[in-house]
Amino acid sequence: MQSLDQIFVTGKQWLLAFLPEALQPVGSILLVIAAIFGVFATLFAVTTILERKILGRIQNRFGPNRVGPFGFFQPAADGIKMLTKEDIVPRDADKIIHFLAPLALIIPVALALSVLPYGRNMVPVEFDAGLLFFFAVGASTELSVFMAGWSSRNKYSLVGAMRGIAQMISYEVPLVLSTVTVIMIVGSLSLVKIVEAQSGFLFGFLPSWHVFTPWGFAGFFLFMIAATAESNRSPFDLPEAESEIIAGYLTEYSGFKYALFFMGEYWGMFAISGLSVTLFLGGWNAPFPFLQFIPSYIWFFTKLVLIIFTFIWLRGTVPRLRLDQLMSFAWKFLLPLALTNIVVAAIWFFSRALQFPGALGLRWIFCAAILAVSYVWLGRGVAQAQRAKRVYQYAE
Amino acid sequence: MTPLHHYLIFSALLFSIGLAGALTRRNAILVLIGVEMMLNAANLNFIAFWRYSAHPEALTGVMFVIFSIGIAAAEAAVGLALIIAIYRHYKTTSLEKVDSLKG
Amino acid sequence: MAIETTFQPKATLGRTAPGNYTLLPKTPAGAIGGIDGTVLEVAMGPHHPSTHGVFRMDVSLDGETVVKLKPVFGYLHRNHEKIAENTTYLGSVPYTDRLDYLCSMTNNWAYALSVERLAGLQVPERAEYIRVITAELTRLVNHCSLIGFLMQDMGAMGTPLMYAFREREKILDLFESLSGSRMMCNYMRFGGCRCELPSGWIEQAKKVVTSFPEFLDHFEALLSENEILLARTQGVGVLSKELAINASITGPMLRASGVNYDIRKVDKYGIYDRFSFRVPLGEHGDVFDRYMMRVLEMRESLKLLEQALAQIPSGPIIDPKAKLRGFRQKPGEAYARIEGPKGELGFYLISDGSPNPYRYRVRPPSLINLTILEDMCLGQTIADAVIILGSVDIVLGEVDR
Amino acid sequence: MLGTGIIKGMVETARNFVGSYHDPERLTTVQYPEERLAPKENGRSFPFLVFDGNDQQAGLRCVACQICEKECPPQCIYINKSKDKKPDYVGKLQFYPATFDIDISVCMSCQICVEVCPFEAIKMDQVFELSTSDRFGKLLLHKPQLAKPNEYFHQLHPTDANEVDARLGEEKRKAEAKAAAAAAAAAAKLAAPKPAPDEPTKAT
Amino acid sequence: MNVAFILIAGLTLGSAIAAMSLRNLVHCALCTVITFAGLAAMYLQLNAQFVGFAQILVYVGAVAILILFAVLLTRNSENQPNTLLASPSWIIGILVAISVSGTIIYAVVKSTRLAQTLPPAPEATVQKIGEQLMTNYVLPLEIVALLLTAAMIGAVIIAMRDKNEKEDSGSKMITGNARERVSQPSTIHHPSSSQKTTR
Repeated sequence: MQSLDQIFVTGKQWLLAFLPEALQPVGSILLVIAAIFGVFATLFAVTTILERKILGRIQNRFGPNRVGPFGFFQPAADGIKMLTKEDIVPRDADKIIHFLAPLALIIPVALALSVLPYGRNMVPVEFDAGLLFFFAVGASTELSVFMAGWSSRNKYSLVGAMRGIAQMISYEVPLVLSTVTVIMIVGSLSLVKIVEAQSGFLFGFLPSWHVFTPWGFAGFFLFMIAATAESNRSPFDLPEAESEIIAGYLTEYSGFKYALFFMGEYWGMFAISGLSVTLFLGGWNAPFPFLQFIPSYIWFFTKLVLIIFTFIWLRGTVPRLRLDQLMSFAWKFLLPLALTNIVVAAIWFFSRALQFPGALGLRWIFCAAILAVSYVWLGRGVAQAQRAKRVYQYAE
Repeated sequence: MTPLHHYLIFSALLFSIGLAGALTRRNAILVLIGVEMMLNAANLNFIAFWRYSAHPEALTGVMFVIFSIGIAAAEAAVGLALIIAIYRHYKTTSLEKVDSLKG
Repeated sequence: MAIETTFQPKATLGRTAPGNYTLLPKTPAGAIGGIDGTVLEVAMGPHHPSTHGVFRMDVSLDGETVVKLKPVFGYLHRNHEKIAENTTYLGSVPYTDRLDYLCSMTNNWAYALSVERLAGLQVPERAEYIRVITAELTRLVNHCSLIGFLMQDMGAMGTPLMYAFREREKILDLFESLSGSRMMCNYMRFGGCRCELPSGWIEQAKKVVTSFPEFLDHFEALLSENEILLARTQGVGVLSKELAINASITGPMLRASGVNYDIRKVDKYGIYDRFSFRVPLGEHGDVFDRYMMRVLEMRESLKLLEQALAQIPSGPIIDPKAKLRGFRQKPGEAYARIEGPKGELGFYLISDGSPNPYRYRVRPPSLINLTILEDMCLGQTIADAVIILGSVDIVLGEVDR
Repeated sequence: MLGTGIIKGMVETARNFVGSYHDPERLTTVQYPEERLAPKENGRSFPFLVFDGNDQQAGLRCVACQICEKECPPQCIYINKSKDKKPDYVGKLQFYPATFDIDISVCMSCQICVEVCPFEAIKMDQVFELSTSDRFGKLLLHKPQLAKPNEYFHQLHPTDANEVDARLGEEKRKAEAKAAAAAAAAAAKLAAPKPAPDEPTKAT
Repeated sequence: MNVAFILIAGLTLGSAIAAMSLRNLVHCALCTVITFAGLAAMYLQLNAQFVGFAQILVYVGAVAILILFAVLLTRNSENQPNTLLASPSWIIGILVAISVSGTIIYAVVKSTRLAQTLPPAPEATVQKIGEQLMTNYVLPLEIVALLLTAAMIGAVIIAMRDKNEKEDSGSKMITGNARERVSQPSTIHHPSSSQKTTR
């Protein structure tokens, strides 16, 4: 079992042994890059087809089922179509920036993917401040949105880019603040250490993941909402709202550049989902002790796919928010709740000293109560417009 | 290994580019960019001196740069807000045209 | 509203492209306004995903706020009225299908009613019942798909639309087995209906009608309490009672503003006075009320359908005096209106004794409800303008004719 | 509480997601080229001409009265009347269409030609897979393409066809009886010295 | 001399020159981003991980976006008329810059007191930085926090649009339209015995 768990690590070392000593670091980096691109390009392809199938089933349709068995070669067909499409650049566009924008998205996102621990001893680049690195490169994806929107010289693109930047900047605040709790409890910015802190089992069978603590659950909830907004997924897909602004900043993109953008957005979603798995869902840890024989990376990707499924499910259900509602939701609801959560995490952290029997339950109830009360109270503030249930009259 | 004075020369060049820009360009935003660039050049000096110092565990250079980055962010925010306010009033961001104290 | 008749090409740089067209000057960097407090002028349409066909909204935006909105229609103009004036009375019936292509049955009925008024034909009782049944089924079809489209405009990824269409298909199946066509029914004739109900049709219709409330419950569970939908629709696109009356808005839109005006109750055309049904009234006149009006009206229509399907008598389905071939009328005029799913649908006919009407005029609810669009959209955001347009419930075939 | 409505909605979509795997009521899609819906008896696509017997030229019911050409709202029917006459199903001499074309790229499937036809000669087909690369030639159907046997009509619209056949059979029977009576009268006339005038034929 | 250093330095200086000399302001701002990112790479080279990431987070993620917003918000400043290179201000500016850089470089090259050896990589972990921030530098930290808050509020107040100005333009636009259509409402009277139902 140990060998299966470490098969990729040993495999990499075995491959590197063929190289001369001097080239081994370079070879290692290249291998990692190839692995990340290979794995996530495949996951991207699988996710596109799964998304369409799941959305289809939610809408009582079959979804694509014509190319290959159950339509599973549809991504290949789409890829070929994208590659062979004409690459149209508007005449008035700023051609260089128009060309660079998809790259400016895909590079930071690939960088962000490279710091996540995918399994035991399986982290491509281990940084002491991995979380900070993740947010630093994540913040620079906004530039690509701006570049795409501005360089297209299209009004819809510009409006979409402005929406996108405003949304991403606003939601970065609750995103970062909700992770502060994890940093406080674990005491490290290193993603590997954060995962290790979640290994082990409470009472011998309950996973000690962060999501099973009050602050962790609230943090996960906040993080996922902010992550939905950061990755431009419904109901926060305003920058690409097709019923309002065609395709937002992607309006003037076609062919391969569009495919790159598309892939970049999905990779961003994977990256941020992977981060939430790492921070709150125990990373590559198995949920139960008797399931530990399954290799760690399988657990990571299972959790990742579950989160992606939730994204798709949500997308199939809800309509889109409006820009001002989106903003007030971020600033009036998520931000105060995230700050409350930090206080709760501090209470949790310092009440560790309590050691009498039942202390855990008491801490749990106290912290959960604070969060629940503030959730209800803040939620009422956000949704005060529709408090009054409407009553309709009938005329005979 | 890169010797220390290479970093210093590099930062001097960056500083002078920022200075030249701040002195020659008329647009307020570009002047601000030039100032930011000079600030960054100075930050690089701090880091380089910290790295090559005999007692790097004191973290003085790093601390200074962290505060400097924080203050630069504040400076940029206020500076750009001022530029926007001036633009609303004068309908220009050219520093040469913004020359009267009285609105 | 001044109509721009002459198109003046912008000054060109004198360059010509390889083809035979002249290039407009390049957009200078930053020529697109809209961010620095200047007004951004966007032409939404005629090919825009959410204009329900070929319709254009010339919108001026201050940031995201609409400060000016000019609806431009006519892209789908097909000369319907002029064609009808050159076609026989019978030949116009299939053209009325194509006015509001979601509700061909009600269009047929309104036209048939005006010809009957012109010719003084008596509709047999069974035909009246069939008309009520098909018209109310049409109302279900229309309201169902309208809510679906509205949610689509709101960005709900087509899920409500697909559910609505799943139910709509059942009703369209009924229409197909009755009239031979799913959407272009061409079923009603002046003096009655074209053909007898196929065997088992009533039972099938009863099955659809009894299963519909369950669908509506699930549909409402999906939508009516959704916080995002409430936030998006409540207080958006408010149309005051006075403005609605003065702009002669009709249909669910008028009732959403709280005016009790339903032609089924006012005119009691056909046999609507025999059924007990209620007219839901809104209060705020916003998009949410318009959405709820449709849901509540569907429930009332279902009650009506139950009664009609239970009471339908046997008998002839067309007035024996009605003549299809070579139908001519003595000179005269007639106007008949019905409560279509979208509002008051009327046909005005003048006969000069020839086989063709001398004058033929449609009073399309879509067009008249659309005229108030700007007043509802001003001060709202662009995203609201889209759903306000969606809540008006237009079909461009009827707007442009 | 904030979020309950969304959770309710998500439960609803989850029900549909699961239901679409086992509930045929939910997954109503018909996968067209492999699966087909049974055609409805009243279904209509484009008109065709009915002929009796085996010879589509001789058995064609159409007598080129051109009523459908006049009544057709989009005016997609083009008829040229023949110079000569041929006997119809009751044996009466009638004109026949020398050419009968329908431009189905213009036709809007409204069925008005069927309603106005006094001879039950034009009926609605149910074929719909008519796509072609030739926009003008292939979509202009001529008489040989339009003429379909009465059995085909029976296949498509059995109720209507039986009714029509009964009526036509009745007419034919009457006409034959009349002809027999006339023949008997003629025979009687031949036998008797006084000649009887021929009764003029009336079109129904 | 390190290849990576030359590459990063060249890219950074090149983009800095471009940022200061290009005509389109958006291009300038985007080149500034490259400069900032290059500096972050320099910090990483110097084992200052935290500072490097903070540089990207603050400069690329925030300041650059702010600059871009400012460029777009001040629209007609986007395109500058081409100023001649020979104009006096250009010459003076470049002369000053050259003399400043010349002086510094001369001093650097001539200096003998500069460390010539690279000491072993220091441990600048986040934990240590945090400890320092909470102990030795706690007062500066508080002051920076205060400064940032003040700057944020100040920036918002400065950039807020004049209320009167906005209301004027807004009302003008709206009254220009068909609001006046609401005149005397004609009344429709129908029997409306109403009945309440909870929905």
